[in-house]
Amino acid sequence: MNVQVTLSDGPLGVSSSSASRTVDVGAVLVFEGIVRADEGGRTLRGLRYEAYEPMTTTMLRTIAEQVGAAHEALAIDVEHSVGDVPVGQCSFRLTVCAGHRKEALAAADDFIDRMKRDVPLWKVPVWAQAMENEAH
Amino acid sequence: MNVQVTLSDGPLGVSSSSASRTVDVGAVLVFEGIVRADEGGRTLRGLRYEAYEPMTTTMLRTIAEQVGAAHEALAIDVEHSVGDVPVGQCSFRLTVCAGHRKEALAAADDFIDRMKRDVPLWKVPVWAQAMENEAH
Amino acid sequence: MFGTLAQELGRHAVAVDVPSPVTVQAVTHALARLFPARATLFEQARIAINSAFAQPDDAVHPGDEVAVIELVGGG
Amino acid sequence: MFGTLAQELGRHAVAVDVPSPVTVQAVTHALARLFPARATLFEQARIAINSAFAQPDDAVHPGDEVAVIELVGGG
Repeated sequence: MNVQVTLSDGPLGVSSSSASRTVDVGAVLVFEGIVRADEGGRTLRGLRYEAYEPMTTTMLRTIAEQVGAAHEALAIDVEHSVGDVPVGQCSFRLTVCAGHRKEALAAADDFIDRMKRDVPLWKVPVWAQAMENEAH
Repeated sequence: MNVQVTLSDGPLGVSSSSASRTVDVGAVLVFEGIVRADEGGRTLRGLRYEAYEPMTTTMLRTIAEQVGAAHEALAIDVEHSVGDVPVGQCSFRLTVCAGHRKEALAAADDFIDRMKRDVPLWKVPVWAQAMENEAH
Repeated sequence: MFGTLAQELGRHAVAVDVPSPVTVQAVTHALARLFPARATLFEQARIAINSAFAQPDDAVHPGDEVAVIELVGGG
Repeated sequence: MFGTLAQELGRHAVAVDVPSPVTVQAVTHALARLFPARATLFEQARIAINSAFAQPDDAVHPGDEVAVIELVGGG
């Protein structure tokens, strides 16, 4: 199985995934996480992502390899932002190539669960109104 | 919720989805179905897709609306090929915009289940060796 | 009829004689008799009349388009 | 320390005095005493030594980088 992990500064641009499309690939799933404006009723300007390298990349790769093997995926590409990502922009992109749909969907779901639990990646809210807290 | 359905002749090109990315969209899922070479041990040259219009488009739209409402999706785009699609090419693309990942993944899974069961879309194998059958 | 079923039977359309009043079930019975090797498929087939799924007891009128929506599988 | 925890405590790094032999658990205890408002978080925190998750009884050696991997959530 082919795994690629890329951390890049700021929002992710259009898909640069070169996930290998071998003759066995019957399903390609691309999942994008977009920064939303609303966070518990307050309005965000964006999120600032912090990584802890090299552990972040190592963990993303390890999880991709484990999840990919468990679900018989053929390739997994992981792209994640570090630093500031404004609302409406893409901070995370997961590309899974598999033989069939069920494998691709299950691999994506498991990968994201494990990423959110185990990968040293933090998001710090950047509020639209920095003074809002004091005004309340 | 915004739903778009497009049937087009031959393989689907690169994504032309204009699924609306409103401020509430936190997850964008793109699923592509690719024609595989192997079909029960025999080698395909491609698949020929048959639709039954206008029922095919109507059913795709109805299912997208129902599945989207059930999973609180914000937009669903469906693109499907009719006619010949060679091995390795994309015949189906589903784009789901939702608030969160779980909704997007569940909507995609349900939509594809229902499409395969209820939508008048047929695939006819085009074998790599047309004479193979006689040679056995 | 469509897809591999149409390919197998060598035709997309077929005419069957059905005594009136004509129902969906009467049409599937007639198709089952016409193609005995596929009788079970036709007996259990989902039928669309004028592009909408129909029930076994639904009436079929002159000029209606009756379609056998079986062996589907997009994607 | 990272993310909102670092923001809340106003620092990414902190020095704590721990009697030897130094274990992961001794470090988390010391952090809990230093930041009593976050004592529970530090007592239960997952700790990485030199970029790999460690167990409570693992030894911490001079020069090791100890990281608190809490409140994560990529995506």
